[in-house]
Amino acid sequence: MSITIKYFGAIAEATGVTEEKVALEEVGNSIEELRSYCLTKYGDVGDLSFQVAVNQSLTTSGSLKDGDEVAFLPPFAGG
Amino acid sequence: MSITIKYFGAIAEATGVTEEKVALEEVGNSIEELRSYCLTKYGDVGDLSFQVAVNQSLTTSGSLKDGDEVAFLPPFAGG
Amino acid sequence: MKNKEPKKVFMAGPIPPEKIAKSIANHQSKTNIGAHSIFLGQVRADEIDGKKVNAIEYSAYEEMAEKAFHEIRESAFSQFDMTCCHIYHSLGTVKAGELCLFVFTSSAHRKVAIEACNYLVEEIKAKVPVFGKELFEDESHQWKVNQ
Amino acid sequence: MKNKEPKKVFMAGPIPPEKIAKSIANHQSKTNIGAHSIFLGQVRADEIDGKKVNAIEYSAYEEMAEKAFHEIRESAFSQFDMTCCHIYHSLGTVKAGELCLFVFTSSAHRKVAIEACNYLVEEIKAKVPVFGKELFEDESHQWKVNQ
Repeated sequence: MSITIKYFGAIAEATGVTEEKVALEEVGNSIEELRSYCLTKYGDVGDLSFQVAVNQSLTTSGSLKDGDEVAFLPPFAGG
Repeated sequence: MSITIKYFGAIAEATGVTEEKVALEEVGNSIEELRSYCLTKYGDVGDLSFQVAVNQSLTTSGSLKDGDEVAFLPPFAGG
Repeated sequence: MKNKEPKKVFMAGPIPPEKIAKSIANHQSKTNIGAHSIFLGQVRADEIDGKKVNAIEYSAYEEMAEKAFHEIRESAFSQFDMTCCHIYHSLGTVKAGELCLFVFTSSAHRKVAIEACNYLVEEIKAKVPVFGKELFEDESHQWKVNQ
Repeated sequence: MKNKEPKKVFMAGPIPPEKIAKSIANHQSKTNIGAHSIFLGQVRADEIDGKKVNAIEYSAYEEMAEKAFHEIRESAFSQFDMTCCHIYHSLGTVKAGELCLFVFTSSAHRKVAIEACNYLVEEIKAKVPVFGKELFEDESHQWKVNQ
């Protein structure tokens, strides 16, 4: 039971990693718990604004399940 | 004392000429009189919609003076 | 950099796509530009009463038209914070599928470039004495009217 | 002709002006088109706290971004009577003065092409997970945020 977490742009710069696989038990099983997990693990992320996508859809809350891909996305800068 | 009259597009097709010089006395000295002069001379023009420009500015009425350049402009189709 | 000199808008025949690439490339040294907006008019092979338009033959009251183009550019520069603004229009025959109008605006920000471009296109359609003879495949013709 | 297949939007490095000419030329056989609208994003050499931006290094959550581009195109096709619609976005380093975004819409009539193009640009800026690292001349950087 694990999920993949991806970090992009300024967030990846703050965490120092772009991707990691973590056990669901470790992060809790909701997006809210995952957020706290990351903020505890990577203090610098707390200063940055970001959105969360679960399996490539923006999501603000809800539960996580085995195999989910969760992404931390800083503000978009396309174009 | 004369003016130059220019015809364009569908209007030139109806008159059969693109430019002519006429004596002011012949056409009268207002745009309104010039219109009647042209409609009498070139009957087919009467069926067409057009605007009049005097010295390259659209004008609907007013007097004409020696040396004026008057243009009969059918609907614009630029672009 | 506002270019306030009257520039010639009319060119003979269709506007080649390479001219557009060249105009764009010419602006890559202007690093205060963040956005370009381009409008292109292309001749349509409309079918009218069962006959297909092969080409449009453009003519114009040239002196008045160049003056009108110049006034429209000036008016756009006074309303929009553009870096550059270019207009090209064909005279003579332009075949279906070919380009007859090229309007190009540049600005630091997208909204200005886009709004200025739209403004220019509408003004050109409404105010410039250009005439279009739609030539059908059977060599008959009719005169185009802007809507 | 609606092209409903997902098409790849991202390309490595800046968008060359010749690509734009080629796209335009490719549409000259489609004689039901009357108007093209093009938007180009160009990297600005902004000065921030006295330091000049040399380039932007673009990265993206690629799978999500390509999906978002595809949904935006689909949504545009459902709202606007477009003939064609193309989007290209750079990844990697794009220097100041170079092009990073190319949006191209075509339609029988100008209003549709113009409105669709504007819609696409706004949607792309708001919804596609692309990130931009502004690289300064002294090799420091900051992260760009769309407004």
